Amino acid sequence: MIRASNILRVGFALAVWCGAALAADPLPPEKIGVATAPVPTPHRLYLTDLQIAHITDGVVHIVDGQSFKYLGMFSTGLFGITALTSDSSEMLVASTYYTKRNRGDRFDQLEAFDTKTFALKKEIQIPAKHAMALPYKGTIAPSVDDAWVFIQNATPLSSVTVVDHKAWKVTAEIPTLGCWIVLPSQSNPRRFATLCGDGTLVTVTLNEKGDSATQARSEKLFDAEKDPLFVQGERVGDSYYFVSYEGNVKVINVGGDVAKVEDAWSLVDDADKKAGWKPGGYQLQAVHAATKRLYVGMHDAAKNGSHKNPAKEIWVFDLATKKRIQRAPGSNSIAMALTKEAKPTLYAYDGINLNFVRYETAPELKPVASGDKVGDFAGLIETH
Amino acid sequence: MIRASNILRVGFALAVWCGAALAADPLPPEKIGVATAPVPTPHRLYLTDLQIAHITDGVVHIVDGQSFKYLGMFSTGLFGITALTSDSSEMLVASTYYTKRNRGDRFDQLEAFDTKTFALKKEIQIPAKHAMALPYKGTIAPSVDDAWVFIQNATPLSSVTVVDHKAWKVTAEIPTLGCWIVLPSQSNPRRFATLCGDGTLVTVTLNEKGDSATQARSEKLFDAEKDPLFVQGERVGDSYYFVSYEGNVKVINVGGDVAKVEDAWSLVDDADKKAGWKPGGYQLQAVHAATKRLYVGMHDAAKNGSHKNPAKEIWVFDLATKKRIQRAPGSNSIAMALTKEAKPTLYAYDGINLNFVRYETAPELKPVASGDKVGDFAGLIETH
Amino acid sequence: MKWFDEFFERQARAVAQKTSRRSALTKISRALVGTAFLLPVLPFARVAQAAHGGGAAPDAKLDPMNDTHCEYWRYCSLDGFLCTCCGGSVTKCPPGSQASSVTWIGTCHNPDDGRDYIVSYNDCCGIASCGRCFCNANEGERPGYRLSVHNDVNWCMGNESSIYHCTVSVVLGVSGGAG
Amino acid sequence: MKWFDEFFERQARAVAQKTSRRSALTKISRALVGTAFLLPVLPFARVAQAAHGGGAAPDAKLDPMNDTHCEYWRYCSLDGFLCTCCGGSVTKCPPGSQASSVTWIGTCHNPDDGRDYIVSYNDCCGIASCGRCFCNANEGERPGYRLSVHNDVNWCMGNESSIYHCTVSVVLGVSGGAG
Repeated sequence: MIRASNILRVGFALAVWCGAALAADPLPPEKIGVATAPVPTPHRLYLTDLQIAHITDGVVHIVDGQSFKYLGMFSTGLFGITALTSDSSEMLVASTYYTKRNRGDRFDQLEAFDTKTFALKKEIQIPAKHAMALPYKGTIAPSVDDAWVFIQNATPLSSVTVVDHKAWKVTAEIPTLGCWIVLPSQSNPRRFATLCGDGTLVTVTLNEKGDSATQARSEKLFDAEKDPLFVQGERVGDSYYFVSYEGNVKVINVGGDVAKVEDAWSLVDDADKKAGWKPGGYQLQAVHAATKRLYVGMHDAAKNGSHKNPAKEIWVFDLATKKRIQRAPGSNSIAMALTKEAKPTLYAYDGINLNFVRYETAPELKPVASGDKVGDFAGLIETH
Repeated sequence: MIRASNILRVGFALAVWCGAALAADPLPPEKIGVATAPVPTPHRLYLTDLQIAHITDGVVHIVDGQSFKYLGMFSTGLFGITALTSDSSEMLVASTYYTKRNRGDRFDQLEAFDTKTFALKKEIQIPAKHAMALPYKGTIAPSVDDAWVFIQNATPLSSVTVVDHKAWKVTAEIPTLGCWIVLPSQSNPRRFATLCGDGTLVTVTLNEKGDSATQARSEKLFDAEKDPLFVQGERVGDSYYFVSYEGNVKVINVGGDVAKVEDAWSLVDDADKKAGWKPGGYQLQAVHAATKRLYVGMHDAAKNGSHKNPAKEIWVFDLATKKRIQRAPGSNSIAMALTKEAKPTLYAYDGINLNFVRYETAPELKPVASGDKVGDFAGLIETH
Repeated sequence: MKWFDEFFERQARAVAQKTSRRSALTKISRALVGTAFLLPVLPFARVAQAAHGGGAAPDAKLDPMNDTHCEYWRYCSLDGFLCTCCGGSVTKCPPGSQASSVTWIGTCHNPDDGRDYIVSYNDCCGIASCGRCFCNANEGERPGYRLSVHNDVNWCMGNESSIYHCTVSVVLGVSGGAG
Repeated sequence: MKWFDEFFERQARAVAQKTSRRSALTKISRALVGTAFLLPVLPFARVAQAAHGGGAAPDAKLDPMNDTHCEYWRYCSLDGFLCTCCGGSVTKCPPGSQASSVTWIGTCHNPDDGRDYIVSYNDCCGIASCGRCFCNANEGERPGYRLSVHNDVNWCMGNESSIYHCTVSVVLGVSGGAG
């Protein structure tokens, strides 16, 4: 009886309100709804946040870099690793679930969130081995044509799960013992390379079905002991630009059967070395192919263990001349990414103030604006 | 081959270390282990933390009130509601799960954590209706003899799930429409009362098997409109001490078939009223039966909506004379609890600094020490 | 006005489901003096805010017409994250979330037109906690035995996923027809 | 010495499982100067700490023998929550959690005896993140292709529950037999 009488009462009250509305123009009754995601721009930023203090509750924050307005989020769960598809239409997430939240049976999934609607588009179970890693670029990666998704595994033994993106099924698990990070090739979408602990790269080439692969190990291309490469590679065609702990650039081509070094040079001169300037951060550099620019987060007085320090400065190099052409304030950057534009904007993530800083890149690199705090334990930016 | 050779290498290295150990007394190799939970004392504090910014990751923090040392935690998940058993041997938690963390199929569980070992002792599925409420006392409650566990439900329709604690099975779901909070009786462990929106209390009496119940509604015992009772009731025998928004005490006996008011008086005199002193907080009062003391968190300049404000002062009342006998600093208390001792200690949780404050209660109430920050969105203290 | 009819029916059902009294619709007058809420950055500021709210001097930055601040007039009984800071708006849930099927209700004074309005606080559900712009206001808020005006429960409770994300504030109408 | 034999075998297996090189056991000298880490309260302080660590003046409060502070000597490559703040100890996981079956390794200088020690950083697993005393030190830390000396992965990965809670620091022995 309670229900019926209340409906009458509510109905009466609403009728009264409606009468009032006509008489004196109060605010009209409103309808609740769900917002439509805004049309993406090149300045839309995706920030992957591990949330270490609440490890099962990872997210990707979606922010408009022009207004720094918060647009929404994707839930990524326990050590979710993330990558935009090459066409930016989906955010790919590999994550781990337990049937009882923190316990029970483990299962892993690859999930695709629609960047147009922010809704979960599709999901598929994958081998329960996905690398529970901080969000480094290349822990998960689409092929350049988005036909394949490559997912780093660690049990801690390394392997790579291959997913046919169109058929949306797992086709293979490729053992890559002692190697880490997927580096897709541009010229051959069924090929990727991976960095190995002995200083070699292993190049994996899948067959057409993606269910078997050949592997070829390069010569030793870097010294993993004395001058390790940061795993954050910036791709231009088939070439990946890496920087090393000691401040050397190495350009490695992954287009062929076997990876090879194309070029190598140093970011630091004798004076820089004396002051201890070295690269540091998580996503610590960015490359823009058209304008031939390399941006690297640097800190001075570097010492054993400072290689993840926030940037004191961001150094700008001309890839043609291999010369430093500018030093800009570092904004405590621990992650940075360029917009995919002919005249790019650089976005840095300040690891101390936990906010985005926008830099114009021309005529020279310059911080121009910063947003409010976003994220708690974030380390990877992607631009739409 | 890698594995075998490494085992040899590690073996060799360890042999070398052992040699060194004998020669010059370096630190010996250590063994990893899991700590044993300390023996509980009356000063062990359990703090239920909803973690609203990470709603699936709720916890109970366990802290030693004497040293303020952090002892461990229980995971309580999504809006887990909690209660110590009457013998303090278990922390009971009713929580909600989804098969895919944030989505999928919902199921609810009652879980019992062992306060001796901090391990999950047992779990059972319960109707998927548990009240997703802030951690108010009485959202879940054991009977005084620990034979039964009563769990508040909300769909939002109210009901109470009854669990046979020894048999560890659900025996009934009792509809309690429009009512909220379980108030177990001492004299009859199969009886509880609940506060209803029309100002009555409904008394529920279970049969011996706990699978059916009779209900009796009291007369109107309080004015839910003009002077609502805070739901935090402090039990002495069959009597619950409540305070109201306007600062009145109401003592309600739930021992009989029908609840009745035993006593009622005011916390505030005319001068207090003029200054706007009113009770406020979440777990806003505590009663000590042996010493006949009531402690209430109070704030002045109260206004509509200030009833959850942290305490500016804690007022002490003598239950025999119904007089205020002391005003002590409030420590921004939003929750407080007494140790279960003949000469009790009061612990308050500072809702602004997010730490515990210890008060001696004799010869008078006085804050004597405070701990480090613990918790993010906590609102309920229990003492062992 | 089809949307309005549907809206009316849905709200009436929702209200009927969760209250056994007409209390939800009772006009509760709003004290304007001293309602200067801080804009909290962290969740625990809910209490800091509540504390400072008591008798704090009005602050010029606290604009009752700014819907990303706690002191926005509609938020007088809102306990949660503002959807306006989470990718939604005052009345719209962020993309990818779902509006709650049941709600609690407040009565808030609009300083712009001098009227008191019934506001429905719908939680938005199904994605991880937003964690931004936490507010905790409690005008007219009552304990759980008056569930329809209680804000210390998860109003995503009736949804397919009851994961709480943020809260919107939807005007249902003028309070008690007094506007 | 049965416990030691078991320990030896278990550690040897664990190390063998996760590294393809002897690098884990390579002595990495520890720079003592300027290793003044702050004691962070919030997770994001990992980076603040890292930033301030660079060239900061020594602080009397930063005691390398206090095991609830980031600058405790064993924590030279620890990235996570200190179990000493979570109900455990330097070598023991908090009650109710499980020690990780695989680990990463650091080489840390003990100022008390002047020796460098191999330290195994075991994560403790199976209960929600502790969230207290976050530290991020990276001496000798290497990228994921040297997984056994990499601290940006979840070393609970091999456990029945891989939920990360906190990290302990277990002395395996003197580095390179040089002690």
